[in-house]
Amino acid sequence: MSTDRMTPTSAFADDTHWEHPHPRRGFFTDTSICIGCKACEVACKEWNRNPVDSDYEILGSSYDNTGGLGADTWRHVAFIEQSQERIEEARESGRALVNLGMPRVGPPAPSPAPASTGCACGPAAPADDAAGSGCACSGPSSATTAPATAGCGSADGCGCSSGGAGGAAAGTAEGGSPVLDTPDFRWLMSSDVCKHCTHAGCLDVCPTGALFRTEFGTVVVQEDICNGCGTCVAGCPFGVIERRDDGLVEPKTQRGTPPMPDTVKVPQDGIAQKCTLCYDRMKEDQTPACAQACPTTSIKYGERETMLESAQQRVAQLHEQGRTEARLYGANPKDGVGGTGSIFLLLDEPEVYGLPPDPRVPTADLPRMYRRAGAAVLGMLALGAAAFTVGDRR
Amino acid sequence: MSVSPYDSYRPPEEPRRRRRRRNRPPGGGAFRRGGGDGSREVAMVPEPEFTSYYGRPIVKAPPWDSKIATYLFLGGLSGGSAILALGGYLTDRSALRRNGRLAALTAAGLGGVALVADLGRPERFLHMMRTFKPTSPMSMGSWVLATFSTNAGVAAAVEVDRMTGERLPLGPLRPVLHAAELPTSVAAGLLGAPMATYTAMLLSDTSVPTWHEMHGHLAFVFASSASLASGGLMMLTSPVSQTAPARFFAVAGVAGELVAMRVMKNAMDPLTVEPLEQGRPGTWLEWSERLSIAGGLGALLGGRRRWVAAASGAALMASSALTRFGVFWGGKESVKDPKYTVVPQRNRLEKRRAAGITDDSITTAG
Amino acid sequence: MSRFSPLEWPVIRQLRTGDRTGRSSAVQSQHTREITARTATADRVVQSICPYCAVGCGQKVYVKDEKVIQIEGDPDSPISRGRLCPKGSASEQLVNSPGRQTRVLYRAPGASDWQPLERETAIDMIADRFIEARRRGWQDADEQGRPLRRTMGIASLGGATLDNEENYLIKKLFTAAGAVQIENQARI
Amino acid sequence: MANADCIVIQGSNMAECHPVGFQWVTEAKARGARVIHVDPRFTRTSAVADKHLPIRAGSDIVLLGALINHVLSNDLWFHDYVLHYTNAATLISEDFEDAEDLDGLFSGYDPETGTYHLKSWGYQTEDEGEGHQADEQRNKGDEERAKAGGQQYGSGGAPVGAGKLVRDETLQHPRTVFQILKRHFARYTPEMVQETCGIAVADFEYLARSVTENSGRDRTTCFAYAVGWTQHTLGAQFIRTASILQLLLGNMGRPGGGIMALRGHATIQGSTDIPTLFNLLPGYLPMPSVTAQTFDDYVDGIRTTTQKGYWADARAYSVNLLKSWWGDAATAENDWAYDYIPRINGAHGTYQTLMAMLKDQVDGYFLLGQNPAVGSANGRLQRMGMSHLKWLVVRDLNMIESATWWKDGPEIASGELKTEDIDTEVFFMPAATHVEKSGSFTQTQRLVQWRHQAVAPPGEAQSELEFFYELGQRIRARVADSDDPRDRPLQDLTWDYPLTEDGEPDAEAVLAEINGQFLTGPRAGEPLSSYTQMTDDGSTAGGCWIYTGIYADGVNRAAMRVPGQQQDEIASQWAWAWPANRRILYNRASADPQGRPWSERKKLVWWDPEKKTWTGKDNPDFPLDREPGSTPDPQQGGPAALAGDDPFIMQADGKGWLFAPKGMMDGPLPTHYEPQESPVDNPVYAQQQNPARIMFPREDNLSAPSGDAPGTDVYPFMFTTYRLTEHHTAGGMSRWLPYLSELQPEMFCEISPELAELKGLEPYGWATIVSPRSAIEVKVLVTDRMTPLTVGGKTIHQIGLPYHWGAGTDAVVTGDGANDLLGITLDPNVQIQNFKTGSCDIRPGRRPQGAARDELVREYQRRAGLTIMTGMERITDPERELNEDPLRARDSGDVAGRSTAYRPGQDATEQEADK
Repeated sequence: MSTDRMTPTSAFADDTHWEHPHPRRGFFTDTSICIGCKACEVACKEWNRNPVDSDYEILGSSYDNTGGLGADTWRHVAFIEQSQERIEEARESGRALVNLGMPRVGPPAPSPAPASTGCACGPAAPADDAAGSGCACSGPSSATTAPATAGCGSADGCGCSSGGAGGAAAGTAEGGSPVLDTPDFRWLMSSDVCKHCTHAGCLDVCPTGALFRTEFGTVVVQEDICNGCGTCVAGCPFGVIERRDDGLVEPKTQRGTPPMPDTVKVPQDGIAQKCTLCYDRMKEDQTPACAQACPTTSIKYGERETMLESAQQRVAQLHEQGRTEARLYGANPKDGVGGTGSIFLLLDEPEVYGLPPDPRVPTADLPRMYRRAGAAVLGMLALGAAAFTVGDRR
Repeated sequence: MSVSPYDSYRPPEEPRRRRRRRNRPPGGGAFRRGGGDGSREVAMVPEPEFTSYYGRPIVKAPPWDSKIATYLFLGGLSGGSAILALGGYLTDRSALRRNGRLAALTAAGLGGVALVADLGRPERFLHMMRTFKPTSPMSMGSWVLATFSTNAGVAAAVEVDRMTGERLPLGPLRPVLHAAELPTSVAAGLLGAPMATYTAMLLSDTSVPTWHEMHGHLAFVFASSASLASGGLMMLTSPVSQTAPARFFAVAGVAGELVAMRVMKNAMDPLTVEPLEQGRPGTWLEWSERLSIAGGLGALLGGRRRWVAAASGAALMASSALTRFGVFWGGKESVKDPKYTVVPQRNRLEKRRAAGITDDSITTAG
Repeated sequence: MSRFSPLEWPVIRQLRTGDRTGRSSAVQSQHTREITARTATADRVVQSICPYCAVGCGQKVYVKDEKVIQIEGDPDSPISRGRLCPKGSASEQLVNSPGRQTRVLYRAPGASDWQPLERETAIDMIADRFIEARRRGWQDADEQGRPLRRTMGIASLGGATLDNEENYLIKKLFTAAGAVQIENQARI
Repeated sequence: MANADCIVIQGSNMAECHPVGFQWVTEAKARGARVIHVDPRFTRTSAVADKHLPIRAGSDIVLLGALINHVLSNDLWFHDYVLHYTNAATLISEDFEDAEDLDGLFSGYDPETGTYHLKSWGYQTEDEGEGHQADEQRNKGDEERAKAGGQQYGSGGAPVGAGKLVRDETLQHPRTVFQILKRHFARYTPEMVQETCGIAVADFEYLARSVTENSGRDRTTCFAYAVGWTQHTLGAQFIRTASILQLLLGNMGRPGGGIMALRGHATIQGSTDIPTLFNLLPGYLPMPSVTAQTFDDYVDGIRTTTQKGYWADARAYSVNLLKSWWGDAATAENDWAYDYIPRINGAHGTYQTLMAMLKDQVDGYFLLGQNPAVGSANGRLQRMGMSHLKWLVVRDLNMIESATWWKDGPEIASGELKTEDIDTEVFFMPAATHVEKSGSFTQTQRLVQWRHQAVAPPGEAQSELEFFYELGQRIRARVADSDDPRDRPLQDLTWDYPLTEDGEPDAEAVLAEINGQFLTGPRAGEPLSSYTQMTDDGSTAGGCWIYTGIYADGVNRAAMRVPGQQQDEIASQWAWAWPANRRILYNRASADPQGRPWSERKKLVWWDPEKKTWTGKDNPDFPLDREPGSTPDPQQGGPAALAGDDPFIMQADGKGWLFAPKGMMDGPLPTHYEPQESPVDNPVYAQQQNPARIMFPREDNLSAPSGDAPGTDVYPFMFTTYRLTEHHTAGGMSRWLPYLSELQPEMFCEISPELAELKGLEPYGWATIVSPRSAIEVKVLVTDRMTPLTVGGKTIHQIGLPYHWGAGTDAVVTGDGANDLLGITLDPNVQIQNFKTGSCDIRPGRRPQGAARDELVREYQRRAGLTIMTGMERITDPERELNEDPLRARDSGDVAGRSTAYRPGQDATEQEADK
């Protein structure tokens, strides 16, 4: 069994077989414009009728009182308060990324076109537009510095070449320098979600086929199949999926009053649960609940290729403004999970947000495990044989 | 938290509905962690510095409890017993054969019950047979367990029939059953080894840091542990006259486990070894090692004396159980602190970068 | 597993189709194949406006079997473009909330708990008390003899979450009855 | 807003309170706009802004005043705009004396009543010569208006004298508004900002640069505010200051400019347009006061026939309202049934009503979707007030605290009240949600949007429309046979509304009545399509003139829903905006005096010289055929008198008011006073607090001393209350929802690490906050987002308190209410209370329970030596401020209102009696 068959390679179609596949869908979560309103959390719970995930107590993590992703919380907004020193470090670590020979953009370009030119893109983009609004502007330099390895046609998608947005926000509007003074303080907010990995650990280790790769390239649990073995929980390198261990789906209250009789009951206790990227809505060509609700288009949804382009343009734009702390997470098809369906733009190291810095799908090591286990099996059998031959003489 | 002089006047609060929320340590800000909480035993490696999200875990532990740890032990015991039963069958050691077969079936049966009981939806245990997934050790293990149990079951049935003087109401099936004795014994014996080791893959094919770090060697540890456990069981249950192969099996297992465990720990990221060496898992593994050495020595030196053999056998079985519990719970401990996830990952990332591989990071500048 | 057909056994499907490793089409269940969004099967969709703040975001209300099954942002709205805040996103729960009251309740003077009351009776009782309070609080003129023609026995607070039409009727009725102490959140 | 080049969000936490509205800020920012957030706390808005300036709560006027000073002294104002579109060149009466001269007071202050005589603030008019005020006649109605608060003027502004105003186009005359403004704000320097607001000079310069660089022909700056401004004793003046700045910079009536009010309730705008307010009738017509005994008096109090603009037709609007309500019973002979309307003779706001309740003067109280036990200031007093009622009707979705205080309120816990002793009857009536009834909401930009009913209300729940319709039916039935004249208004009331299939009154029929119709003539029965069709002869009727046109041609325009994607950015085919579906008010100002757009980039409406009409992207807010250069005779009055460059068509002189000759109760120019409770002395003037603020000195509404007064150290910290994204006001619509409750489950406070250190407060542990009114317990969030400010040489610690929680048992999450800490002090203009600041102490641990809680509060009061007089002085330093005979203007008869506020001596005895 070769690696290639055990775990899909970068070509996404490798672990899928569909008569009529659709282009792969995904999220782009731009945390630089997240306002931490948690509309995504609520919209997600309401649509999926997930139970409340809380003891109704302050958790002691800024405004975050749901803790993290889990069986009941499929979108989770993280809140991180940082001092100036930490911002400098983030900026530095981001610069270090740029300086590596990795997919990268060039150094901040000198201030581009005058701001008054305005920007032709963005404003009227509807909420479900893949590209979202306001993010499609990038400076002229981005075309030449588009990532070489990421597989995005670097030139297209850059419909708007005005650098007005970048220049104005960074320095003074009239062609000032893009050098940023570091604020004393910042409050990071970021909406986390299932990554819908190209190589999905949960999917690989699921014994029943409850987890499957959909025709949209997402990873979904089938509630009628899962028997709650829990293997997937440990299989996920991001700690996303979890077994729901209590009850039905209507939201609980502390008062013990019986729920409204008409509340739909779906018995989903005891099975693994996670974001489905709203598989049901996607089938009807609707936007997932979280992306639909997001007030600032921090959560964008669309074909993954488009998401990737948006993400790359946005990070280039931020770098032009001197905000070198910006970086993408999950955009690289060569990473340990083959790139994620949900791409994030982060403003600090991943572990600050509770994300692993170098996740790796556990099944990547499966061939080796098979070889070693095979050797152990043979060894044990040989030992057994020896016991009754050599050992017998004693 | 009670600092007000008035607190003592408060009536006891109504207990709030408590829901177990896993992985929630008391937090206090996005803190830079300077390592452990001070109560831990001596750290093996310098404590790393990194910023976590309020100290919350990154990966999640599977929702498995001691039932699964028990199964790990029983599966090994069962697989090893089947091998010894096959040997006993082929070399005509009737007690070894009989006890091995019965042990194999009983352990597999109990283990299966433990497995099913641990499911979130036990009534759906048959879904395990729904698909055949090479990427899923649990799927492969289910197939192994099912085939192994069937074969071990037939072999055990023959044994029971024989023990009851062929009084089982088998009717015309008896000849068929007895004809199947050889093929099923061989099959059970051969499947006994994967039965004893696949659980290593089950654990290490996860993102649980300590388990995954073990993936190169855990199979050897578990195979050895299964050998010494089943050898021990036979020493305990069978007359010494027939248990020489079992003693050999056990002693080799002890040696194998000692070596494999050492090698494994050396190959792991040092930080991820920590959960195996502290707390309860650490104690268990320590005792496991002591018991296995004692049992091994007992088998080697006093295996021909019945009571020494029995005591050594029991020690070996206990050692195996402790090994499985130690590894199991050590792994579960390793998800509680994000450092076990983050630091090894950062280390390997740095290592790759140092080696000039810079194009495979999940974090990119564009 | 109830309608088990050997050909539909995923292991066989793995072999029959190209999904050899059993990770996509081969393991999809009938149930999953048939999933649809509940918004797609709603009996009707009604356009509405979010009841929380004054931004006035558009909402689409999905109704099935005379129950609200989903409320989400209305992408047609030029105000909100389909987006909603957490409160707006929770408005389905506001409608179907487990804690919502749907019975008229009455607390008698000195009573320690509620008792149920017929709505018709309640409105009649309120009308009687309204008339009585109006009478008791009536002022014909101020101290200088200038006509006031009003009652100070009745007051009201609220309106910023009510409809314009409702506020109109409230103001109209209270004014005609001579009640002037009418206030709402606009001043709070 | 998306068109702005710079957005200053001040006094609002926009991203948290209006996340969806904030998308336009995000979009403007993506286009390159600079976003600056000025707020005491670093909030989620600050997190995505370009810069956050921490400010001491309540010092906004100093910051804005300094910006005005910066603009004026550096000649950065928009000359063409200011000269033509504002009253900068107008001369003010020579009796006027500024706060500069009187160290904090304006001329005309009456220390006895705590109110101003408005006379000396008037324009100077030509006909009567210098030194005379305009038109005494017009001032008659002022007294009651002052009592009721300036909000009466609504969008109309106040009438000013007619006649030719004296202008000096060179702006050099010392009594021009421009020069007065210059002198008035000279004191507001960057150093004063640092001293008062705690904002560093460099930060102020950044703000000033951002605002001024992004204003002018080509660029616009937008201000956004919310309750952070209104809920102060200076609320209305905060907004005035921003208006002055925006007028000087030419940012009013233009795309991407203006001052945006961000309001917290679905139709809080609608509930003032069609008001459930004591002092207003629909369409901002004032509630008749006792002095306006005849209809003519009433109408003259609203307008002069010769004033410019649309308010000149107030008579027609009033007649139409009366015709709508009393139909055929309203005739020219009986003054259109004007006498059917009750008269007000002072403020009858919710806090005055509360005082009346406490004196057992109110029998019955309706709470309609409102939770004053949690949401109003001094929650304890609110609950105590309700316990004095005979009956209470609570209409809500959930069992709110205001419906259950008699069994689980804090006063029951403390033993102050005993359930069995409370004789209040309580009716809980379940209400219908927004999807269970049809009707319209008016959102913050005056857009009226229709909601269609989706389902029937569950159980016994019903809409307010149905409830009040039925209640009205039954009340009318009970008085049907009465011959008491006081019942005539009820008997003659038009109260026949068609019912829908479900038996509910048809909301659309009510909307049609609001819109109005022709009663006689060839078009009888047809809906009106514009308020210009309204007549004062009884041939038309319409319930709210500003809404006329919403039902034009019998079509419910509020229900128009052409998708936004199919329209331009103005989206005029989505719902309907009053007046006349106009999206940007005063948009004539978006073109220069000659009618050309100020710039291509900021083009909105303009004069089309070919077609001789105003045209553009928006519906022009101006007489369509009025040429830019025309100068009609101002004596004509009404819209006809508007000159071609009078864009502010609702103001009596057609100009934007830099100086408010009328309409404000506490000064024609904004002036900084300290909040009711402040840790510092007013750095700007000797006068400490707003001298015209409305106070309620009571034993249970005590104030902490301010500045250096003894006892200040007992309550050394400031608190400010606010909302969170996850909850809605008093929680009636959020704390019962598990999904929202889990997001912010517990009452907490936000404090700086420095304060935590100082007081030994443990992160996420408990703390008790004590104010002169109450003590509450909260969880502690220690965060760098709170910054201690250095003000007046002192370190000021601010404590942030969300106010969504209340003590009860029914909600999913409960907690102590922050509003219990607040005292009641009101803004004199709009009677909105100060919610934003107060003095307190904070201590570790939970609060005591039961009676011990009150004991703790009293112990603090004793230590601070509080009396009901503390902080209640009107004039801080009479010697410095009242350098002339304070009563000199008294004989003029032009007295601005005698409020229900405290007067020394008198209320003190009342107070005794209360106890």
